[in-house]
Amino acid sequence: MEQFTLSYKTSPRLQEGHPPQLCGVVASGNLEVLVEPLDSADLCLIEVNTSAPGFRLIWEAVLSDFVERNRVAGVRISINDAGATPAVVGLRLDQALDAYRSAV
Amino acid sequence: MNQPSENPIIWDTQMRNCAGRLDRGAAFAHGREVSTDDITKLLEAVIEPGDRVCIEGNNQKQADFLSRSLLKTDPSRVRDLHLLQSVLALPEHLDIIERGQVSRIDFSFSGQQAGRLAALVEQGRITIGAIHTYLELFSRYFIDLTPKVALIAAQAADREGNLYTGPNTEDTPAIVEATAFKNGIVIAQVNEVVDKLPRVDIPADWVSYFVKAPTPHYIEPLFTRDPSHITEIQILMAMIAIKGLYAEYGITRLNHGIGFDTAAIELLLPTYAAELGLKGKICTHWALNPHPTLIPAIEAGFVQSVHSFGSEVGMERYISARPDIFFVGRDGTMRSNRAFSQAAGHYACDLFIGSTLQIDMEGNSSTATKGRIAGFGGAPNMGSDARGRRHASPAWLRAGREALRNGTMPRGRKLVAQIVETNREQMQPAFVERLDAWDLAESAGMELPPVMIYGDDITHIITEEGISNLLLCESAEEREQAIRGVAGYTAAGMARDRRMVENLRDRGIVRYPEDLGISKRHATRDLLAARNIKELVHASGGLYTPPRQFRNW
Amino acid sequence: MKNVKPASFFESSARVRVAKLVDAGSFKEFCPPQLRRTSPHLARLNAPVAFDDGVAVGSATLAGHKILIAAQEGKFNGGAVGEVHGAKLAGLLDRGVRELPRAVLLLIDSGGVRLHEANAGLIAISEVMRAVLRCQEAGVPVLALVGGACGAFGGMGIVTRLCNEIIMSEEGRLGLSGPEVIETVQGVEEFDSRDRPLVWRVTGGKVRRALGEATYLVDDDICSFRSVTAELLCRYQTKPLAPVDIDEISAEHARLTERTKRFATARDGREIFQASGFVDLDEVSLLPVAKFNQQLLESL
Amino acid sequence: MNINRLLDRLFGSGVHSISIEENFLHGSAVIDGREVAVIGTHEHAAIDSALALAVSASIIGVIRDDLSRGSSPRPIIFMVDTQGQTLSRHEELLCLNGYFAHTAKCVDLARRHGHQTIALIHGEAVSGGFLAFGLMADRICALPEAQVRVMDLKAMSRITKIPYDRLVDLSADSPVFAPGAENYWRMGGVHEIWSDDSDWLSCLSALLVVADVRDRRAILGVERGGRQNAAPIAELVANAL
Repeated sequence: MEQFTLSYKTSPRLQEGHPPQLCGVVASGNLEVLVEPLDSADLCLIEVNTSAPGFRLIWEAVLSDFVERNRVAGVRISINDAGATPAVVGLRLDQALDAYRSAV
Repeated sequence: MNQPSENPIIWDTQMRNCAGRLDRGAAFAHGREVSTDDITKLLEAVIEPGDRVCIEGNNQKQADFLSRSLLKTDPSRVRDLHLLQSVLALPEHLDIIERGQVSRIDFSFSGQQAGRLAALVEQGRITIGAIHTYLELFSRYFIDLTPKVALIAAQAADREGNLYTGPNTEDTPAIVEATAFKNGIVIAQVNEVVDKLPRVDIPADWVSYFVKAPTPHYIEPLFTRDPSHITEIQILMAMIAIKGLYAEYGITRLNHGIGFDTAAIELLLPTYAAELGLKGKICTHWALNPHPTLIPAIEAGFVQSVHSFGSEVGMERYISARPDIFFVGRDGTMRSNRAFSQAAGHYACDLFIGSTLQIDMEGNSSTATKGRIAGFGGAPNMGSDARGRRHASPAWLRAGREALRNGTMPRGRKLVAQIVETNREQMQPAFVERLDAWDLAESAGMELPPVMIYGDDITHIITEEGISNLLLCESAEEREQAIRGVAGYTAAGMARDRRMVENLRDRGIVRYPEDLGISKRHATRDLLAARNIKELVHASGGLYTPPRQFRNW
Repeated sequence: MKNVKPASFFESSARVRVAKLVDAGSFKEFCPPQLRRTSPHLARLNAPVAFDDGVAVGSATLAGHKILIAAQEGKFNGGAVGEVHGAKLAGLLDRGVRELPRAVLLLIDSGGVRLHEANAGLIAISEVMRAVLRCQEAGVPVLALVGGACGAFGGMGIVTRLCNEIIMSEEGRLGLSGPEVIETVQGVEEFDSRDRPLVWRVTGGKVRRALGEATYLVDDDICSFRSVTAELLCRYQTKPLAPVDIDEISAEHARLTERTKRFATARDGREIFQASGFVDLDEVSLLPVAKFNQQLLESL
Repeated sequence: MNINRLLDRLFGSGVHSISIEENFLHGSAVIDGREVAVIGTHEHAAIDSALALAVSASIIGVIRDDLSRGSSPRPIIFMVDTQGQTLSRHEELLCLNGYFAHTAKCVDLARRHGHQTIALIHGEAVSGGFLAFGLMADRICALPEAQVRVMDLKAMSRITKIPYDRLVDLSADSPVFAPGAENYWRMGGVHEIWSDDSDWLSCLSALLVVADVRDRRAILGVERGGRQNAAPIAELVANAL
């Protein structure tokens, strides 16, 4: 397993009051994404725990594109990954954030 | 004066040679019928050293009993053979080479035996004449690679030796026509000998011998894809293909390669495409094997006609019950024909879409990897512009307009699309700076790297990232960036010039799902018209009978 | 989007199963993912962990009835039971004894004990077994819903059979030892685990219904599971569960003894189907669920 | 230890009447002047539907006898020695798990009728066979030769693809996966381990003094340090607001 945390300074802060959301399943080639509120209003914090070590650069590219694409701050995203491809990671992140935004 | 020549030219040596073989063979046959036990002796009697031999091995149907029988022949008598195979599918095909009875081979596709073949080539135990496309090899049967002996497979023979090939007619007509009319020997293995055939596919006059095989010939269910394995990413790509390509060009006549990517498209027709109002506007006429995943689209009224290269195990009853769609004989079974369907796919279809293992930055694509000589099959013919085509269609004309650069003469253009995930399992990139085909060419001593589809034949690349229209690119540099622009997080993709890709995006050359109005969130398996094999069976009204390995009930 | 099939129980994740089974928005989770009670044992073995350790537990209403519900995630480690996973199940059942809901629903999708923490898993399953029985003693019925890819095997196969009702889809499987295990130990002649039609004829929903092990056979969509469950909850409302007494146990004993005698040599579900009055044995596997249920009813 | 010698040592030579039929045993013994029922298996029995039915029938018999005699419910001693369930297609087809569940319900019925239940592991105690009745008892004790496990480390290594040596290393300070009664004791899954020198008869009579039908194994696991998570998590779920 390889673990790392990335922190992105971004805006705007997502409205508060959303309950945490979990998307996806930890299974071979798949991952789960947990989205929760974060106190720091200008940060998007992403914690990655992956079973496939050695792909940190690709993770950074996928995650910074995700932050760029969605522009949300005040969220903490936690990932348990079992060797998903970047395509699956991107899809799951978008799904999780969608679910988080629409949950009240 | 006209003196008679001392050595008058003899014009019928081949015919005499053939008659000699038939005389020798007569000892082991009753008329055309050979008993199972005598087949090896017959082969030894009629095959001569150096013969060009075609063992019918198609994508699906295999003359497996005759292959095994050839392996029992005396290597001192049956030797130096030159094999002409469309497909090297069976281990026996390679065993014959290993026994030292074959010195040369010309073929189209090797599939499962690709690794073994590469090893034999490296050991210098076999020379490859060339790797062909199907049409190319069939064509050479009539020019300079005519088989002397053809070992073929049919469903049934009558007592005279007329043959019924059943739905898996495949390559048989092309092989037999070339062999029988150039003084060759045609030997058929049949599953049964009957008094009256349902229909005659090959007249007895073209057949030298037939033998009842102890077990029915093997047929591989090569085109069956279990929808339960289709991923959300493949569904997303299928949505992009339908909206960004099929709907855009109004593609009605097409061919799909084999794979889960194209199976996903087939299964999205009755749901996603119908929702977009595309029924009757796309995917009406096909050159395609009877893919089980096409059943829901057929049942939904999307499909008007399907001509097939071969059949597919388990689809027989369904095909017979849908004669408006498939090419079905008066006996009620389908007649496939690989040569005709390949020609149809080349000249009468506006789109080919298929998958590949690697694409380079010029758009060349290949399934070759080091240590495996897999061949091409039909993809290069399907996946290339038919420059001899003259009839117009809206999709063809539009692609032609988009391709027009220099000069003023309007032309049409076939659409050729590759649909791939940017990374395969184990993070193997589909986009590479250099194809493995170069290494393979070097290690196997090939004259050219084995490229499946050349970059200049490709018009579109679809990945989960989006779709690139290469026709619209103005320069080689733009083309390269259009490819990198959909190459995702592969090294090749991350090396893209972001500004240039954004520019291509503004011009509609690179389009991402959001540009097409596709929400990734909707890419779920619930969009599939059938999510597993059982739902396909139900969709067929119980007519589809999947092979055992695809059933879980 | 139109033209979309009803949500398949088999295909859905544990959380989606729960969300679509219960009244919309009524699910309230206990020990939710954000508490991050992941398995320390998987982590020590350098294996991926899940925030819910592969099971979601909580309360909800279903057709207005208050229920407790647990759903195992078959895709995470085969739904296998480890220490945390098992404790969540046991805790939920303990809660049942205290809160007395209309029923506890167990959406079982599990191969049994998780090998990475096998001892903890085995003890946990026996704790779950005892907790199921305590719930029932308190008058709270426990219902098993089985329709996932992992089925209900190993200890979870036993837990399933302790439940008051077993609602299965044809895709579901119920047994003790998985076919792969039997094949590995006893050889492929004993049980060819790759002969999938055979695997389903031995452990699948239809044969389990024909044997009377599953009390209901439903289509593989969450709606069908929901409507049967709702019906059962109404029934328990009118006629509350009485604790099992010795006569009931003896009747079950007689039934099982009779089965052992009747099928003394049977090795294939076809024999069960034949004994259940089905004539075209090749057709049974393709019979739609409603038709299968009707034919079964007629032959009884 | 030979089964007869074992029974003699447990219940006193000549004072018990326990019959042995192949790998099934049942009968009665007297402890401190009080009659107890003895039911169980030996010779590492693989438990099939017939054996599960035999155990169940004996339990039902004990409950019925005491009910009809109007006597106070006898304690039931389960003798556990099982290599696990029988692995066979026939047994699976019949739904062997259903038979095991039935046996477990019988043990539970006995408990509800006031019978104390005690399991003595005198051989192997492996997965499914152990779950059916051994693990259902109020008190679970391991005798010196007891081998308690789900799977050995070699097989586990093969299936989980974790190197065997690593598993051996890790099992030194974690009881959760490696075989052994000691590991089960630390996790609360085994209440007591009896040594060869202890007086087993007095161990037994001590157990019979206080009946406790609560399942406190998770709490024991915390107290003994081998299973720290189960009790707090079960508690969290059971009582969360």
